[in-house]
Amino acid sequence: MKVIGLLIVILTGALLVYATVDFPPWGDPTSPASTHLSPHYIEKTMEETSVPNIVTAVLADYRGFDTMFETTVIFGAGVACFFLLRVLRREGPEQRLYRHTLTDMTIRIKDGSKMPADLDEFERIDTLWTPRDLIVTTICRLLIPFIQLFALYVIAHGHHSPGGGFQGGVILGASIILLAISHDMRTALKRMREKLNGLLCATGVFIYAGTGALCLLFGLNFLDYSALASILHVDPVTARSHGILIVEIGVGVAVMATMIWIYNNVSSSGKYDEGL
Amino acid sequence: MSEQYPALLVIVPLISAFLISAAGWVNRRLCFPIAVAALSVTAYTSVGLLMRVLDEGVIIYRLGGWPPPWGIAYYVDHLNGLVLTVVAVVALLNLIASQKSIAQEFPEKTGPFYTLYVLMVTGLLGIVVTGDAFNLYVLLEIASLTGYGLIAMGEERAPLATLNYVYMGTIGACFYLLGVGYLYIVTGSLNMVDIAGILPALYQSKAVLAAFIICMVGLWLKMALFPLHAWLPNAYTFAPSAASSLIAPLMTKVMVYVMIRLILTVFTPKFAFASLAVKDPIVWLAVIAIVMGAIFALAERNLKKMLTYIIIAEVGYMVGGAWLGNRAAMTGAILHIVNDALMTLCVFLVVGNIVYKVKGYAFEDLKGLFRKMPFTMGAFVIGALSIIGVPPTCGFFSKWYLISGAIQAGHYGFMVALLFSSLVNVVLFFRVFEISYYEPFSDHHGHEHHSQPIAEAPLSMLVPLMIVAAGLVLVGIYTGDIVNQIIQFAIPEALT
Amino acid sequence: MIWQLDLAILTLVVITGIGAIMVKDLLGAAILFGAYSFMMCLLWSIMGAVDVSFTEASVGAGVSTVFFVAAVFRTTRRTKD
Amino acid sequence: MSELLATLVAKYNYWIYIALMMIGLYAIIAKNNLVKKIVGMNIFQTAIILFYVSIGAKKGATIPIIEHGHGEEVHGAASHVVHAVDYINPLPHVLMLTAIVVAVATLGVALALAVKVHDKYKTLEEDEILAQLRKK
Repeated sequence: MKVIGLLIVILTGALLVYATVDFPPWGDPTSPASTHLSPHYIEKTMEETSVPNIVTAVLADYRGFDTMFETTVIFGAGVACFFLLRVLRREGPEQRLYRHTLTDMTIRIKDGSKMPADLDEFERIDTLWTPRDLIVTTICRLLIPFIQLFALYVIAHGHHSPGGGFQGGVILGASIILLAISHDMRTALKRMREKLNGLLCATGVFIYAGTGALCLLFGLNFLDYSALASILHVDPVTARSHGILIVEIGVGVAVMATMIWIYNNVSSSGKYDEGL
Repeated sequence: MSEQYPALLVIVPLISAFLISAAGWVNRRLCFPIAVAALSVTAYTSVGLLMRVLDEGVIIYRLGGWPPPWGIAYYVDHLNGLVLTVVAVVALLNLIASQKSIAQEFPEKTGPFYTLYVLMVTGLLGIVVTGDAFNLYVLLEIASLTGYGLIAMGEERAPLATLNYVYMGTIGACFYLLGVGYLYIVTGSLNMVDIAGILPALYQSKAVLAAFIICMVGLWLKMALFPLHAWLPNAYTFAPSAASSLIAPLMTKVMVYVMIRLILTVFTPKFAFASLAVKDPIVWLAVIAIVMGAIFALAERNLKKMLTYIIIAEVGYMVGGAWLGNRAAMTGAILHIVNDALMTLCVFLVVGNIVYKVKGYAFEDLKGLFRKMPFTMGAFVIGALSIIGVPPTCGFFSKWYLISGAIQAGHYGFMVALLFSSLVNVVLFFRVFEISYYEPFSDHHGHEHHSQPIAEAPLSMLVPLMIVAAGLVLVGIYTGDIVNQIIQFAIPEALT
Repeated sequence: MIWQLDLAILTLVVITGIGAIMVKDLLGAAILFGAYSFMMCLLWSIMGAVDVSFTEASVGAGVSTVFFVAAVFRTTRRTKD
Repeated sequence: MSELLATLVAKYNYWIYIALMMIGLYAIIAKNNLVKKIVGMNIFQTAIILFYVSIGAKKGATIPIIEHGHGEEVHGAASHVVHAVDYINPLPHVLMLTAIVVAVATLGVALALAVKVHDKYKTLEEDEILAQLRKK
């Protein structure tokens, strides 16, 4: 296998090197890529969409259709991970372990027995001894709100600075993942239930596709945000800018939910226990 | 509303996928009706689009209202109008047929299954309808990712087979993306028509040549042309039956469509057939694919796996036909996309019915099935005759066009390979007929868990199967119309 | 653009890339892959692709690495090559 | 000789991308461990992203965010005329944002599959799994 692999790699590499000779030099302002399509985007973006960040404008408006499917890819991956890994039915007798938070004692409950009455003092664990890291949990608890605030800023400020729905959504998702890593996954699941997560995931992409479909209902083409001008009471160009913001929010919600969903399923192999 | 059809075609299944996903959390019984409704609308839309194309010619739809080279545009012409209809109809029929087997195989996960199913159909339709090279990549990834999910929920060995598919599929898709990048760096455009307009001045460029080769290799990986086929048999065999009867008829065929689209629209026949000296080697590669597919199929003692090797041989037919470089062979290749999708659907639905009732698909499981499941096996006979290429069924006509194209091109190797593989198919299918007709039904191979005797499959599985079987004959009878009214206009005048 | 910095990062990208597939420990491979992604992200921000490098910093170096670590914890660190 | 050197220097980003891509491709084909293959797959995808970003680069241009875009400035009557040569080509960046997302989605599914394979065979080495399958 190694020899075949090496052979294929050398052949492909040779083809690529051979073709690279004909490329325009790196960073050449007169190359076809820089002169054919992109000048239109750079020069017209402000007029046509009033969004200073050209990447955001092209991403969510000129090529908004690509981005919708990009979000759908993420959604599909989330559903696929859930479909593949989630264990909905447990087999065999189950024993549960609880830890008394004050004394660190672990109690074991056989299958069919009742849980301890006052759950506040007990937390559920999966192995007989799970280390507790007070410093890590406290610091993460302090950090998470700031991470989320930053994520919201990134989503909202995508028009003027680098960022947008996708990056912001990933950061939002990462904050919940951080909670799941630093505490355990049950704590994170209390904040973000599985059902809510699955619904948010579908809702986010639905916001995107729904905005596009709304434009259809107003008689313009799919994703032509200028149709939203009549309900937003602004002129068509500003409507495009607002439309971009709406779909960015949709992307953010979908991406956040999916990142958490994939992490939950992979890190617990679908059992939704304490995770890492 | 009909001017919005190209958008609706993709949007309706897409939005319904989110609704199904939400319904999966709220009320699981809603999933199936939503999916059927969405795919019915899609099928209706695609037929409507095909009719409009027949009347008015090419339809261009601007997404977001931006003019084509800057925004993304959908182009519907005769070629993809036909393929769209096939994809939508096959997906709808298979969905109705496999409701029972889905409920049997994943009682708790029907929601995600239907979500992935509808998303995959969205991806396939989008691949066919789009006119933007990069948009095609994104949709290709949707179709493949959902496909991985669907396949991996099959039998015990399915996850490993799927993981291999993931590696190969990702290399394939990335190669396609790289090829698009090479085209972008020399033309500066991503729109297929726009690229085709700029390319003639660059036919001598090494980058264009490399782009062409890389794109083709990527697509061959995705469609499992012979030396790159290793992922296909296991992945399709171990997939759940509802998934394999969606993916086996459509995925490889849509990839062949993309290849033909690249040859005809982006690179144009002039570059692909005249400027490059790769025509003959590729046809020989297809010849090897056909022969090897047939030989591997002969070695199998397992119905589903045997069929997967037949798919590999059929891919060889279409690649060879597309690369013979004349009108008759190209007609044969395009017609074969339609026919092969229907034939593969027919035989895989039969396998689905057998798995539903017998819980197995090895040759021993087939004993005496003609008496137990007469309608299913009757449909299997029609599907088999069509794959062999017996006249009233459609398989004969596409083979006829392919062979006459091979004679016209003077490529007798391809002709011999076609005849050889038809002969092998005769042997393969008559062996199956013999086992399932003459050998008595035996219940001693460890299927004690089903107590009731094996009977015909339920009506909801039989009716779609019968429609497909009838469709095979009907498409065969109306082949002349399909060729004269649709395919003839799909091939540019330049190709003679 | 400072070409010395550029060259150093390019070298580091290749080294971490090779390291990620050579190291005989999957957790190490995951962390090296994170380093690789981060170097890549620096490279892109040098080239002016701020949005892409932002995304790569959050996705490639952030979430992807977490996914890898999660999967390695759920499976095994052992690897023969 | 100096001509060759000039080509090498003028396109050094492209050479690096080819090297990285070959590393990834080799890992996918030749490595034995399933997770190592996934790492290779990601390196492969990142290399393609590097290639696209290199296409977009433009000497003497700045990042694709229009200056003076803030404030009450009315569109259409922009006091500031924007010249294409001043800004880097944004299109490849847009495409690559999409490609990164696709890469992470593929990664998620691939890792889920790897976890599933490990649950079944208790190993991630391809040859050991094949040996187990042959024994059955």
